[in-house]
Amino acid sequence: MMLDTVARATSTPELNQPWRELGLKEDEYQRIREILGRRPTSSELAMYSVMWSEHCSYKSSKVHLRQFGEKAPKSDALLVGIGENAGVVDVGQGYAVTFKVESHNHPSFIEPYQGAATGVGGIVRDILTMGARPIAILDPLRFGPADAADTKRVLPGVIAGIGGYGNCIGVPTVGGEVIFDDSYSGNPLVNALCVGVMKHEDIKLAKASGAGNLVVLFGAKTGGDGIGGVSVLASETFDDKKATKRPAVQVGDPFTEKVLIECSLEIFKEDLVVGIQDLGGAGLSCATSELASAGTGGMHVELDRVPLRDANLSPEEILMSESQERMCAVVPPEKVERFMELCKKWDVVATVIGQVTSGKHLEITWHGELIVDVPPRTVAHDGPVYNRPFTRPSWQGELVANGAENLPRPRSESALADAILTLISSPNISDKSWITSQYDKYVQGNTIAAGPCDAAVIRIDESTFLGVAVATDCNGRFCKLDPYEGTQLALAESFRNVAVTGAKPLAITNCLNFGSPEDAGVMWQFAESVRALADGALEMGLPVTGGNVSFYNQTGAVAILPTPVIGVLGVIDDVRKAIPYKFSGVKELILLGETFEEFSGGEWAHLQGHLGGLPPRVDLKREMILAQFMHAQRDFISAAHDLSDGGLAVALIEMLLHSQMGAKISIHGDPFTQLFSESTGRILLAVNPEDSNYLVGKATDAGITTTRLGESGGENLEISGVLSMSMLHIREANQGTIPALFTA
Amino acid sequence: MRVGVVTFPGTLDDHDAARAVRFAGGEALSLWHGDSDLQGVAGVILPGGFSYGDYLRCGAIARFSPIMSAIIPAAEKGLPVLGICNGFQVLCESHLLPGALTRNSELHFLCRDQEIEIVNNESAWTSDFSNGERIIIPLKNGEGSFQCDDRTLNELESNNRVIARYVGLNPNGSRNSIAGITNARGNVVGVMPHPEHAVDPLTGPTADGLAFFTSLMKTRI
Amino acid sequence: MAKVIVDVVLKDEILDPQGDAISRALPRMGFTFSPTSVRQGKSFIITLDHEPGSDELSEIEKAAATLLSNPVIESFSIRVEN
Amino acid sequence: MAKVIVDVVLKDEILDPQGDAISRALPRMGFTFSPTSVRQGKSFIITLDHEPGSDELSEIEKAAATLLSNPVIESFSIRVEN
Ligand SMILES: Nc1ncnc2c1ncn2[C@@H]1O[C@H](COP(=O)(O)OP(=O)(O)O)[C@@H](O)[C@H]1O
Ligand SMILES: [Mg+2]
Repeated sequence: MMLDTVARATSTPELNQPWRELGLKEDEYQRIREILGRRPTSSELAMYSVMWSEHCSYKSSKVHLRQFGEKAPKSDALLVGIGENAGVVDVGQGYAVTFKVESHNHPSFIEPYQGAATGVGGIVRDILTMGARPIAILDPLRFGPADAADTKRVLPGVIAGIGGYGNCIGVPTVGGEVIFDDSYSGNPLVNALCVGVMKHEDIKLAKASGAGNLVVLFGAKTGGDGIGGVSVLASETFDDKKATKRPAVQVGDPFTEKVLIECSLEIFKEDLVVGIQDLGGAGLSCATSELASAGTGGMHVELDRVPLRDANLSPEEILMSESQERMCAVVPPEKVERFMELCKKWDVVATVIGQVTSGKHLEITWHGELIVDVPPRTVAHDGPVYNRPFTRPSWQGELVANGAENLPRPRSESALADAILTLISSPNISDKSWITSQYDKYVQGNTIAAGPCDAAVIRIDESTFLGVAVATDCNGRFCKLDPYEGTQLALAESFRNVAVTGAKPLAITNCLNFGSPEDAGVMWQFAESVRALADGALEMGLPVTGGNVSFYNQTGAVAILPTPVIGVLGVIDDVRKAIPYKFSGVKELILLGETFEEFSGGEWAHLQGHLGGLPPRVDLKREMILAQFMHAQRDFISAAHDLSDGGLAVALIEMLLHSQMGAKISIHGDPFTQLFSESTGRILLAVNPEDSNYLVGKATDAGITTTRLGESGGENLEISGVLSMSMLHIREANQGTIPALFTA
Repeated sequence: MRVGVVTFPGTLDDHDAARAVRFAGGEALSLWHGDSDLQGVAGVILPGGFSYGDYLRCGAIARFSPIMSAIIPAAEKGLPVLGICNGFQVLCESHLLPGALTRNSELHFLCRDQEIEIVNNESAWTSDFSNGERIIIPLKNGEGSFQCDDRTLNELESNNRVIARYVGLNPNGSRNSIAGITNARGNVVGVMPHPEHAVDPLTGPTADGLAFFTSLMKTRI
Repeated sequence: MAKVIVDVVLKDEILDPQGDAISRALPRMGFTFSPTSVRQGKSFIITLDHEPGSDELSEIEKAAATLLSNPVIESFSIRVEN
Repeated sequence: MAKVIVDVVLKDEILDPQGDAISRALPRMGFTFSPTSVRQGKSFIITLDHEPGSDELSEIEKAAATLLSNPVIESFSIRVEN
């Protein structure tokens, strides 16, 4: 096939191009022609089409995401904000921490193991790119019903893939979520969050500046991974059905990533790069155009220098390839020799593929012929922006009118006990250690707390005991009932999970998983969700440091529950003071916060097959008061656990199971409400009996409602006048479910 | 006492092993897979991880590295060597220890706090335990099932070369619940669970693993 | 008695990091034969106490296509040994 | 061009949990053929751009015996395909 050079594009302006097959709209194609003043070459068309895709350009979400900047609270902690690969916050003592979540939903549905594995690989490289050592992974996951045949295919593969990659690169997987719901049947969610740590002076940015600096590609060789549709460009004519079939499935090589991490960190330590970018979605197209666009604009790349795994790749395919475990660095010429030495030490393939120029264009040649000549900003940053229509769906009113508060409630001792057993053995609530035990939580030797617990706690300095706490959360049912409240509830819960460790919450990240933006109802959910998060972040004084948007999560016309996963990161000055999740010995159990009749969207209602009504009311100010209290009183709290899915019944049982304890408590008012309500802003504490008066006094001073529940001890859960159940029985019910469903 | 900690590409627990040596009062010296100079260390630790990606078989490619060609003859002459997890696999592949580590019987990676019983406190790496002592340290691997033929198993058992066994449910299908073994001389030890992750209760389940490293400090070479 | 062997290999276009690692290890270990590629596959050795009939073989083929291989990234072939 | 295939199998006396898991899964998935055993092996497909000479084959055999298989638990065989 004839090479489509810039010269050829100029001389054959009317050549028919497969822009539609590549997902471009007619007006988008026309805009490209206007920008270039000619038709694009096939390589340029490939670059624009993929960089202007929803995934890379955020064309439907941009207008909403702007609120994170516009409403941003003043934060001294924010060192690098939205726009870079991941945001960076100051955690003190000269340390900076970066964290971000990303989705790999669709690939994980097609090939669960590799989809999840490469999802982890991708987010870890984003963190590494900032100059940081990756120190923890969290994996918020959503699957179809636990007993569905396809869940048996998807879940074990996803878990093995996350473990297979994370364990092998030596980053502990320490938290996340596993939630089952019908709406995810044909569209599981595989989100991955990574946390990294660095010194302030080691922060790296993705920009190519300084004419004469060299562009170096390093890591794995480039193969035909993930270029699917673009291969039409490599065929004789784009309607030639013989187009080479390229694998849409990317395969991860965690060993190469591990070596890339160590090699990159040594390169950073010697200050050998002026800019760096990982190769993720859209591969070299994205890396070169973003680096150039964020710099001074000029870059020259000799594409034929790219080391290939498959010698038959066309230039268009090389530009598009999503082969994993690759990075692109901008290196001053005098430092390139040392750069290459370090790559050699780690046996990492590294190749100079071009240089920064003083011009304004990104020029790419293939064996000396010019095939790309574009202003890089137009590719990377000035993509289309859509103001998509959004309207509250017509069914929303009916949905919220039908609250779970009206369902018949269990009243008798046996009915309440049954409800408890059903709840704690249900797939969403039941023990997940079959899953978490497939993850290495000990590697790096800094794990203070890892799932199952509210937030993972990781030490970042061995001598000062500085550390961070991280959690992710989202109840998609709450978000369906009210995307605004639901999103703030997710923020509140994630925040509270960090707060119960005694950490000071510092920053927010998010992964917004929604259906099709072309559906006005879904777009409304999205718009409400972003508005809620921006408002909530402002109210709490926490910056949103980055995130990810995943649209088109639906099966046919049916969208998933709106699932804005919110991650919160906090700092702990001394991890030895982190409040644990389990305790030993006899403790007094105290509930902080108020309980209302709030069941809609909750776990109990879900088990009745009910979804309707309004979610619990959220009060972010109260959450902040609770957090301040937890931090201030951490020396007097033996253990703490936040109340969420399944209310007090579940929180209490989880805490007792982990502490291998029973308890004798009493509750006042309607037992069902006390046990199953999912009112937010509540925390269960275990405290030494001699400290309880003091603590209750302090809480009252802070305006926090307290309820003294009773004491731990014994082998039963006794709720006086209500029920008594054996903890052994409870444990069996809680632990049996997941292994029974998923053991091969 | 200077103890070498080997780093292969893909090694993960080298920092933890070095930390454990320091906690035990020793000095940790990093040894690079591509070097063949042992720099006069008094003992060597092969830490856990996925050396060379563990592609092919765990430990198979690491065995042929320059550092192993220095370690193998030194170990045969009595240098104390401790292989943890992947290090144990490398020792088996190098034939310094018999048997092999294969896929866990449950077929997936397993990370948990594991109780083991020290059944031989005469090796260079277990002398600071008492016989029959039960400890809890992390177990984390996908291929930790100790396998060998009956003759080898007999030899190990009758010569008191099993140093530790899993207590309770066998976590991975290892023959005779073997968690660790030693060579005939007692200087080379392989153990599947991770003592280096149990030297500080802040970050591990216990500090029970420390005695592996203090044992070496007391060993007369 | 017969053995039905199902050989499963990664499709050519799928990255095989294990095979690549072996390719790289060979020269380091002093082997001089130089393959254009090394790929790692799996095999399943199914032992039967009789010669398999054509019904059985087609069942095995179905098992190979569903349980034993992952059609998204792998292909398989079947051979019978006596 | 030729392919030299090294087939590696676990020795009979060594436990093969993967093979056992497949044996157990087959009837659950509705397959009716009943093997006396299923064992999982590995294969290495070495592609050469020429017919291998006898020197090369003996080198490959050496690689199979040292690197590609572990004699403690595995045995191997070699076949050549054109
Ligand atoms: N939902 C969101 N909230 C905040 N920032 C977002 C969100 N989605 C994307 N971003 C930001 O937009 C930028 C581009 O994102 P993305 O293209 O996913 O980055 P990358 O290619 O490095 O993964 C990043 O800085 C990212 O943090
Ligand atoms: Mg990035």
